[in-house]
Amino acid sequence: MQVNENKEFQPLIVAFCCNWCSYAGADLSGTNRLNYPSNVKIIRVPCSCRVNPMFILRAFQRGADGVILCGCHPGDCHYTSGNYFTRRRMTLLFSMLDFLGIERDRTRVEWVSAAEGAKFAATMNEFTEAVKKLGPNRRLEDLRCRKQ
Amino acid sequence: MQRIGVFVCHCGTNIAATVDVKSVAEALGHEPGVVISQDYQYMCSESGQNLVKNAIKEHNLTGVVVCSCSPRMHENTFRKAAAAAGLNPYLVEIANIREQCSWIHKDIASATEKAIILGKAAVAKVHLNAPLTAGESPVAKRALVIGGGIAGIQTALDIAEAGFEVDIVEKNPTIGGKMAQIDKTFPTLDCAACILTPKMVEASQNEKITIHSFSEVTDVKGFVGNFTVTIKKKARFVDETKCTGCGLCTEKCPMKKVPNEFNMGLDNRTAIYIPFAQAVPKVATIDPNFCMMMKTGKCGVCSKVCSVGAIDYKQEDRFIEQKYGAIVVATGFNPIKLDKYDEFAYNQCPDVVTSLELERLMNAAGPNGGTLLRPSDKTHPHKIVFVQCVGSRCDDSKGKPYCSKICCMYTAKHAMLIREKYPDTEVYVFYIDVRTPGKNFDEFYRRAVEQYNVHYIKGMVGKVTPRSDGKIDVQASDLLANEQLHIDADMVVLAAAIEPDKTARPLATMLTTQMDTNDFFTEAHPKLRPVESATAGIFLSGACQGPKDIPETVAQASAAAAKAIGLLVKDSITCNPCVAHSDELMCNGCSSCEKVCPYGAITYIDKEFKMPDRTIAVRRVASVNPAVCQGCGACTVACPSGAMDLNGFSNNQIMAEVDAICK
Amino acid sequence: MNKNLKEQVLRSSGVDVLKCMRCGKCSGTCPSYDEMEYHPHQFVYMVERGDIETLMNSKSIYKCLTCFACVDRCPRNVEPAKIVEAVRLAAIRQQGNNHMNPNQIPEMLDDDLPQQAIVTAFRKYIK
Amino acid sequence: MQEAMINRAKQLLADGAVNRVIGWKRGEFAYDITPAVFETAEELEKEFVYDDFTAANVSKYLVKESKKEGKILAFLKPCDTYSFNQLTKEHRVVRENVYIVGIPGGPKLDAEKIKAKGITGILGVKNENYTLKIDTVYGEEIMPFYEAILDKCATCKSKKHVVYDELMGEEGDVLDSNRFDMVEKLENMTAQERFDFWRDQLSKCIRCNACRNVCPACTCEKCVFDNPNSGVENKAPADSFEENMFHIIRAFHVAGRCTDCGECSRVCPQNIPLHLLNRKFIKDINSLYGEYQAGEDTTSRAPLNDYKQDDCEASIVHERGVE
Repeated sequence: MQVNENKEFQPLIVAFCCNWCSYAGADLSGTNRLNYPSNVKIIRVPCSCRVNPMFILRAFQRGADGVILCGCHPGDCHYTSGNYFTRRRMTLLFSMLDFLGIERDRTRVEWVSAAEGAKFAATMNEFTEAVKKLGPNRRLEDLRCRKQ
Repeated sequence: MQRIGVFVCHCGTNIAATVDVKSVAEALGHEPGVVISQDYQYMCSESGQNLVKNAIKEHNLTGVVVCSCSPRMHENTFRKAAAAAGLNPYLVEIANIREQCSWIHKDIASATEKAIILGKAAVAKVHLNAPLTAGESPVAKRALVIGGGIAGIQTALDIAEAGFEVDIVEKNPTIGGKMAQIDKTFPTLDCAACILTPKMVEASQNEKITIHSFSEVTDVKGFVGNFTVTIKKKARFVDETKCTGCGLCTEKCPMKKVPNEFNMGLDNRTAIYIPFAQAVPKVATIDPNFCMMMKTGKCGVCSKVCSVGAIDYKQEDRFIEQKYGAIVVATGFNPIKLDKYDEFAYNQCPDVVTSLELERLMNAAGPNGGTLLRPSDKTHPHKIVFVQCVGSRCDDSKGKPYCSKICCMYTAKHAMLIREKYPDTEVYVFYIDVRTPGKNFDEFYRRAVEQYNVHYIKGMVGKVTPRSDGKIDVQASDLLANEQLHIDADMVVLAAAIEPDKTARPLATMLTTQMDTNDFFTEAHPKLRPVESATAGIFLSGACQGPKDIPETVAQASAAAAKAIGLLVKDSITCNPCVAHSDELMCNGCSSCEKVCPYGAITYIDKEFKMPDRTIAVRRVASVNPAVCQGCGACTVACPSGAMDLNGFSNNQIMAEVDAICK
Repeated sequence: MNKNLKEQVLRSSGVDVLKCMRCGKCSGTCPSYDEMEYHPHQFVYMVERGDIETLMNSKSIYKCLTCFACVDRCPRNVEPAKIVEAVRLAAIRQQGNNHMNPNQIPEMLDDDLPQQAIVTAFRKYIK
Repeated sequence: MQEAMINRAKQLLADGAVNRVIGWKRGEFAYDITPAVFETAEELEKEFVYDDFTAANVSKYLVKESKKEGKILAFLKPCDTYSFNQLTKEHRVVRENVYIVGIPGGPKLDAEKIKAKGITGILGVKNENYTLKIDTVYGEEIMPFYEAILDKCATCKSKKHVVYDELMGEEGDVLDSNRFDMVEKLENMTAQERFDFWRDQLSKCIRCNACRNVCPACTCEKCVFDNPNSGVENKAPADSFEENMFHIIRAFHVAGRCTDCGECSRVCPQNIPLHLLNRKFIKDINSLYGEYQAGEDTTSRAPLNDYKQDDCEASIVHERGVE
């Protein structure tokens, strides 16, 4: 990442958060001043089921080191069933990425409710640590997109 | 050519203390298409909004990015401001640099850098925003109230008063809820039945109100203004339309050993029963678990004595479907089970009771006809110990982490009533804190101490041991005297914590509303929208949202009713324009999108297309009903060709954000 | 107030004294209450205040039976018994000498003394 | 077989039951058999071919053909019927406009495997007791029949026709195939080994789009990768797009819809085992969400358009197999 180029490796994390639960959970962790690394960048989507596998691959291609998808807990989806579809899609996609030899810790799905600000921060800290251990994403990166 | 304005908010020091707002504005000013980039103290203030409005007019902006607090906070504010200045409100994007940046990071350099990146992502997205116009959808002029306690009754009465049809769904045979079980109410000590039962009757007689007692909501479909709800009318084996509530059947029923839930199991009822004298509807119900006729096929006494022929042993559950514009949840609370608190001997000793049981023991319609007697030997207790906070404010697995709010007051009430009626009785109250915020509440508690000589002891009971002589040894600490006490009590009353009703969780799932970790419904905003859920058209009334006493419950019930009425008076509501739409030229008509749509918003039509070779081809293509679509986006991913896309969160927009963040 | 001592007690006990809501249930439940100069809830509060030396010099630290009733019943999961144990440990460590010496044992033995009491005594008095 | 098929086709044309026939004809070489539409008995007599090289799945052609005027006769092998059913389910073909004659399937031959033996100038083949007699411009050559069959036929999943109007020859059964063996073998490698394997394979991709164009599940009116408005348009193999996006998304788009007909690998000029990606999805779906065979029927819900409340969490990927 760009901030501490000379210091230790800081992974770039893209977090897709559903508007109703996880984005609100992220807001709550802000309201409660719970820290997590600034390399985590959140993209708001209406529901986790809006996240197309293409977005995830695109993020990796452009240099993200980890992608995490957050949605309402199963059964609590604002749209009733969106996260159930997400769960199947992401299970299969992550399994495929694993099959292609991509480090499995670079991807994750986590259910974070609007009340779980603490969980959101903890999840982001944990995930960042896990990705940090893996080092920079090289396997899915498009080298031409690399920053100079 | 895009002309984008960027507005960076300081939010006082909330943002400006950790994010260098000037450099954010400076950096975003260099982004492609950005023609003006400014920072300001409070962008959401009137002068801040004017700044945005003026810039839109002055620079003829085609898009606006506000770097400020969460879009959940002020997206609407800025959209309205843009609309007022003549810019389509959906050309506004918010970069969340407060909740997701300044509040979580301490280092100014990295927080500023992140704020710039978030701003860039918003700019990249706004480049691709399209002006959207909201459609309208009609509102069904009928409300559903789930739960028939005082909250539900009050809400229903208020909505009916405004002239709208209301249905109350109550799972028990009668409405009335917990308040019907309560003896007196604090801080005025008037009798609960005297103020509740007239309201119950009013509800039953109001022609706008339909009461579905002994019923449950089993399915909810649709969305604000257009809910379709399935209600299960459980078989009560008595024809509601015929039963006159004369009660002869309940007198004659030979099965008289059924624990009476209305009296907290402190006495018995018959297998066919009317919960209490003022029940509404006053209709008998057969409990099939105990009815001899239902279990063995031999008896039928009730059927024989019923002069109107209302008994129907073959009755089955019925399902009715109804359309509603608004739904009010009023599912209420229950005291927690005390099985896990061995130290209070609740399961070992009948003279250790919960406060709600004490209400019944003291109630004129209760098991002892209003005389306070020990359940074990029916003698008059001379020393009564009250224990506060049993299961409330607990950080362990046994109890609840929150304060149950009502216990301090009702314990003072109980103590006072006992001292009033039986001046020879000594009353001890063990408290951790006495919490009496409320009009005339502290005065009430002080009266218990000063006028009625109730012994309030700061400390907690550690152990309750029933003794062989019938007394109960209460071991407790007196923190102010710094000593350990042993009281030989005749009765111990536990102020059990309250929890949301168990039906609330599955209901929340059906309604797609959020709950907190304690299963209380979450309000849309803790301060500004306390009676609305985050799901449009679903309102919250009473203790389902959090512990509440009666005055508060009634106030909130009326507030929820006002919100529901505000919705029902509209003939139509503005829809969310961020809905899916399908590009017919690319649509395969494969039905994948239809399969994942939770609202049935997608249908297929056969459409003629002019082909390049001038022939006409008919193809099956998807068509989205924008009034029904809620904009989740499930279809967009199910669609392999990318024909299905979502307004406001299009593939290109999200991809642009990804690119901006990863650059 | 001795900050290092407080740190040490908090660390070795693993207890978060700030969770205490001062209900006194620990003292209400304590079977050794009358033997003690300072009671379980006071232990928690005094550790929070950093007043640890007073506790260390009190006989109360040896009166706790380690029955864990307070731990079991504390509504806030504060675990007062662990605090008492930690203070006791601090006292012993600081004094640097053991309260009991193996040589003393033979003369202490009598038929009525359960062996487990000696084991417990060693655990308590020797560190 | 070929003779019987031509006769039946002529009969149906003469009856007016159909006005066209989709079958195959010979291309440049003997092993180069491609789908073709015939409208007259003469055309059938002259060009219709059905031999051991006839492997192409014609069901995808019916997407367009079934929308034309009149009824078309289609000869479908067992594996093709699965594809056809799947297309019916997705409303891509008009079932009423197709008269399906089920014909026995493979195993079919892979010309590449014959060439790999150094046999060139192939003019024709004959299977005599599982010895392949190959007639070449240089004379006759011999090789064991089973060494020349297509990979997809070696792991055949079913000899049963799941849809037909009439059947020629004997009906077969769903087979117990070992089609997931290779997927399993890969799963048991380390992540690095898997990565190396797939980089080695996928980097060969020249983006000829043959896999996409032959795939009966890839029937989009316009592919996202061809659409300049999709944001992921990419038409030439200029970077690692194929490895990192194209093949992953293509496999994902057909997940739960792919019938495992194996055409993608058959037509790949670079011999990339693309069917393994699809099979990985099929294997995962079978093990995580219950056995599912796309195309087996026309009513069941595709696994990705369905869910159960107690489905496994995505973290299951982290918990199983080899890191």
